[in-house]
Amino acid sequence: MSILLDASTRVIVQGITGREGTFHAGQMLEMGTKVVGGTSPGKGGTTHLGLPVFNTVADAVKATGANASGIFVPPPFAADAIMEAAAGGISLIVCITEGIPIQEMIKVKDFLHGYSSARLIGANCPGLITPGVGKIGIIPQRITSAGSVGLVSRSGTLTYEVASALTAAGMGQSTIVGIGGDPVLGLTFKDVVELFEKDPTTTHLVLIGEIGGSDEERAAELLGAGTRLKTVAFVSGRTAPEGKRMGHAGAIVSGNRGTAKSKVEAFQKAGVAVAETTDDIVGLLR
Amino acid sequence: MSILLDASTRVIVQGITGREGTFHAGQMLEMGTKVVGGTSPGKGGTTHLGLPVFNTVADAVKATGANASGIFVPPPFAADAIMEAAAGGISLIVCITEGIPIQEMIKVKDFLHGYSSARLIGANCPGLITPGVGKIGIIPQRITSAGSVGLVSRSGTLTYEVASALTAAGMGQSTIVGIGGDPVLGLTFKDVVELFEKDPTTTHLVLIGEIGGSDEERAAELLGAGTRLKTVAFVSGRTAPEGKRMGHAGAIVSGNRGTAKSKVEAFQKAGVAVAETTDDIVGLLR
Amino acid sequence: MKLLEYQAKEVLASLGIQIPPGKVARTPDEAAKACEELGPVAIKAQVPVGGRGKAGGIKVVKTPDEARKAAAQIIGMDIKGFKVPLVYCEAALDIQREIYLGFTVDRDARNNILMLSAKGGMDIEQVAEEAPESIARLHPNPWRGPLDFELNQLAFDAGLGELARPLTALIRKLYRAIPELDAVTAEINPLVVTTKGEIIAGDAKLETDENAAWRHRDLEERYGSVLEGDPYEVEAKKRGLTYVSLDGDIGIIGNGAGLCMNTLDLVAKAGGRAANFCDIGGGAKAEVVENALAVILMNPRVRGVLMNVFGGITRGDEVAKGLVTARDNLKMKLPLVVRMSGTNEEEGRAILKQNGIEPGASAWEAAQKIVELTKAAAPR
Amino acid sequence: MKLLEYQAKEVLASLGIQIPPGKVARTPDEAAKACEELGPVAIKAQVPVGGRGKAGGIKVVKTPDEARKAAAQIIGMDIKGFKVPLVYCEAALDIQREIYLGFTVDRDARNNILMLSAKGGMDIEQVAEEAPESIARLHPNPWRGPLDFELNQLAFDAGLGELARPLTALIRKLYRAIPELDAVTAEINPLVVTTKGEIIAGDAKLETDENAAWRHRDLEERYGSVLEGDPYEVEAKKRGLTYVSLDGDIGIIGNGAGLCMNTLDLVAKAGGRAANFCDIGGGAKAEVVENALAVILMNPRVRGVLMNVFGGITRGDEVAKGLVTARDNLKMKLPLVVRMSGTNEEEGRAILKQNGIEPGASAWEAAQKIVELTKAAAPR
Repeated sequence: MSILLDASTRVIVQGITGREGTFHAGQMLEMGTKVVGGTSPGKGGTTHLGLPVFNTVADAVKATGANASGIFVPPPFAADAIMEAAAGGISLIVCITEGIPIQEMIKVKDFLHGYSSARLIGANCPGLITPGVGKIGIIPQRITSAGSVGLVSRSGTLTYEVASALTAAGMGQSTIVGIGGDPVLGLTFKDVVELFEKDPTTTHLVLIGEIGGSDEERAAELLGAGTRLKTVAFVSGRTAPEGKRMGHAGAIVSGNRGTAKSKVEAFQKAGVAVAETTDDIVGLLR
Repeated sequence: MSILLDASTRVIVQGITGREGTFHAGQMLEMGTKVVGGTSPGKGGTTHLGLPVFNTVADAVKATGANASGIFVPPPFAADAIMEAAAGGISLIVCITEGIPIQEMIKVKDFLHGYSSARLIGANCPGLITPGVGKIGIIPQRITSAGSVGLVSRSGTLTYEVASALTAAGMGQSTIVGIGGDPVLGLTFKDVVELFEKDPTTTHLVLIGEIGGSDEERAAELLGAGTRLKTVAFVSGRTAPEGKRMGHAGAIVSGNRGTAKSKVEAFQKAGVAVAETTDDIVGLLR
Repeated sequence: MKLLEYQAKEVLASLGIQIPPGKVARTPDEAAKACEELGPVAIKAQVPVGGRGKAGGIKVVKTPDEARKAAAQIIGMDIKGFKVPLVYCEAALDIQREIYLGFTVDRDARNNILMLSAKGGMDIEQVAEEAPESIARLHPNPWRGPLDFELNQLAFDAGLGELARPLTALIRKLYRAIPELDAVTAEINPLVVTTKGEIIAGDAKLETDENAAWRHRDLEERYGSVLEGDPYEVEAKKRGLTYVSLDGDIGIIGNGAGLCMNTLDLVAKAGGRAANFCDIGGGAKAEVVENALAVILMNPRVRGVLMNVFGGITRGDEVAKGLVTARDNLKMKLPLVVRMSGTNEEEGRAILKQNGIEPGASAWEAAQKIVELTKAAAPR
Repeated sequence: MKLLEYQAKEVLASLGIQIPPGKVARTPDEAAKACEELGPVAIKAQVPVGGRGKAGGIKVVKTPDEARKAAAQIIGMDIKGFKVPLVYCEAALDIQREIYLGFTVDRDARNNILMLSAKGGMDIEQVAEEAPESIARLHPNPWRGPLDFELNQLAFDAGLGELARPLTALIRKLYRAIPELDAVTAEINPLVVTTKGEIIAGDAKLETDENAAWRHRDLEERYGSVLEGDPYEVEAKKRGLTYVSLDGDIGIIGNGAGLCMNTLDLVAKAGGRAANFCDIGGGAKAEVVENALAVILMNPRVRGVLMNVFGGITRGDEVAKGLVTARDNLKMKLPLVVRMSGTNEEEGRAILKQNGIEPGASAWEAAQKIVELTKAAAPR
């Protein structure tokens, strides 16, 4: 078992004919992911990587029964691609694209309220992988192995680093989810932790946070209320310089939340082990 | 019993300090309607007609427990007033104001989707009255009497005319609802007919339609599927000149629907008696 | 407000949509001059109504002389009740294909509807009837406006996928007519794809919302006075009345649109023909009644007047007194039948009778009476 | 992009918001001239950071001579790492009251938040801490923007109900900075109500979204080059790197923001101080590595470089070869420690060792090693 992505997941790639889309769709196929098609307006009816290409997501869903999508389109078109996926009936939307304007993502989040069955991961994230089953996004299959550790992270390469270490230590993963580092994003730590909690395969949980926002604090609250998962958290950016602030608006809104200190304390208060370095994670998880 | 407005209805008047608001709030009070306050930004804390005035609907609802509102503000502010009422927790919103731009009403209708418990009547309508209980709007109490005929109409003065005739004939009314004549409005004939259908007091139904749109046709379909109400319909505008049309867009959208002929035929097909003149309604209803 | 073609095109151009070169001509000489400048042109009657082509209001000319002749024929022509005030002289396009593009208010959906079809041109209504699936439709969320993916889908649905990008950009521009002008209908038919691949508005129709006119005074000032229109409607508008001219001989006054419409129906049922629709609204004040009577009496075809007033809040005796004064001020001699009900209706009727005005007991009786009286009356 | 005060005010003025009369001065003489024209003015340092008043960056002057002197002191001053490039000379306002108005992105709500308080002025953060209820807040729907009734409620909630109408109009203007400029933060503090009752922006802060910079090239062209800023950051930007200068002596290169941030943490834990944050992103191509190294070596404080690369898809041997070439091209002599993992990591490490570059087995070991090496190395 796993969360979000399992054997029933049928994936399309939005922007499949682009450079990124082509490469990563290939990687997804190589791993055995059920990629069933892709979209590229104007190229409907053609074939790419042996897969049918459609003009719109709605067409692709109708023809292939896809229920998930990986988005690899350039930033100016990515917000629209997410909305198209939701409106087209996709229930798992993974947006890899980096650099989507914040105001567009805010609109996307509101738009998604109208599609309660649609879940967005990202944007600006490495996507997710269920080792042995499939992946949507760019997490290298090679560094993963099937098992019972759930891994959720805001950072891309740090995810790889920890996944590698887990795999090297013989601790396979149920699902790895990179939720992305943007200020306004889809699933949060809390959302993903709730999913892992319900997944019988997952027995352990690694949560890799970073400074900014208060998603880590909210996940800590949830874990503090009781969990069956043996959990280790890590927070990066403890020594990162504070952004040079101009106005007061940010401070009024966030107060003292968002610092590494606040996050580490929140996990400690919730009884969650906090690793000082990523090297310590495996040891604490055993 | 009645529909929409009963003894538990607590009404505020938006725009209570204006000329129209003052006059009609007075009429509503005179009839015994439970008017509990009004709004007028900047006049919060004062008293008008012996009622407390608030700056915002939210304040008024909090202080008075109001659940209904009559809107008497000028056209440029009326769409906003409807949205304020819905967001403020009002469940029955009656907008009397005439002349709200169509594009604003389209936005209002979409806004109201977010407030599923809010019902809008109007705009550009005479409102509603439950004889013996109360009214929101401008229907003269004098021409009504309590009874078991439900009356729903798109026209103002035609409503009065028919109500008068019913009253003169000794046929009292459960509730009279003027839904308004604008192209984009709140409750439709179908919505109101459904409410009358469920109201045990109501045994008869008079429906006064006019040319344009296809709300009459939809109500006819509903009635055709079976009703316990003895129903008479009337359609005005049979000889009204067709608007001098410029483009084809309107014709493409509406096709042959919307004409008096289409509406009369729809009622006849549904087995509903159709009055040729308003004078015939009482006779057919007996 | 219904804009004329050239006005609608000026607006489209201001929204960034490409239009053909063209010039307005108020005289045959101006038309000749436009042809000199632009080369072969179509001379197009400017009236706010469809079907002007079939009515002879469009002529294609090659030389200034031909242009002068065509304009002389068209200017002043009557097309469906509109006197042509001027012509628009427009350069011809090299047409590769014609598309239909438009939006309007879809009453049933309580929303705007955008429509796009590869089968543009004159016969779009026929297309709508015979092959409705060839017209792609979209109801954009009113707050969001049409989204890119929705417009992309619309273009592919219409079989115009290869033009999806330029059409999306163009539709976004056209759609700005909603926030910027409170447009309720806008139509480009045909939307021409030229042999060079440009996309140009071949014709344009634009109607804005009267309820929002206060937001767009500039539009009214710029375009409102071009059309002469019906003189009674113009006068009624000045006096703030809701008035539509019809072609019968019985003047109609009612308070409330539904009541007024019903009065028309009753007159027709009684065998008469209404000369107008005139809704004086709720209150029925003496001054408003006098204004309505004054406009109706301007029309020499009118042989009698029927007034149908339901007094909800207004008292019947007051309405009656006002009406008598109005009639006397206007020195009105024509038959006048008044059907009045509501508060103090008996007192009102008594006042009318004393002053020689026929009261009707019911609207239907009043309608029959005015028809009878006007048939009896000699033409003025 | 963080705009300077005078830039933000120009933008506000273009949105229709009233600002005090003011002039930019790049020299003391220009400041004197501005004072001649405007009368008594405040001479304000233009830096994209708060707290300039306390740092001596604002002086109120009455005469051109005083203005010249004040400008001479302020221009070129260093405020929190920013060299003041110019001053803004602004006429004084007759202040009746000071309001706080601003919006920013509320990460937790995944939405914008508008804030209004009757307690404007310098100490708004203190107000936020001690009396948070005195700051009224609104999360407008992003598609609809703030609605009139919401702004009315906001004004009354802030205790500014008597100014609800003008504030609503003003906030609507300010809010246009979102659709028109992709603003992520805009703040007017104080928003001054003058003794005459005018509402004027006393100070202004505006930050736009870097991710949307492609939509607003004009802004970058107009305002981007005014500030000199950190020379390494400027150079890094030219080379397309994500680079932030810090005040330590160990150069840091990492691929991915999280990994890079973590590397900083490890260096600090090992007792060292990073000279920068430099994220070279996913691929770790030879050319990008060379660019990063080049920028880091520009800084004379740097005594060694730690590179932390996780090769997800890129192969370790390729990264190693590219790195060796980069070092040789740049003739780099300083200690270099590389922690590399992922595909072909052994082969990569072997190549590094052959070329005299220290490989670290883990990031933590690598951090300890570079701290040790830089402590040992003599200052350049």
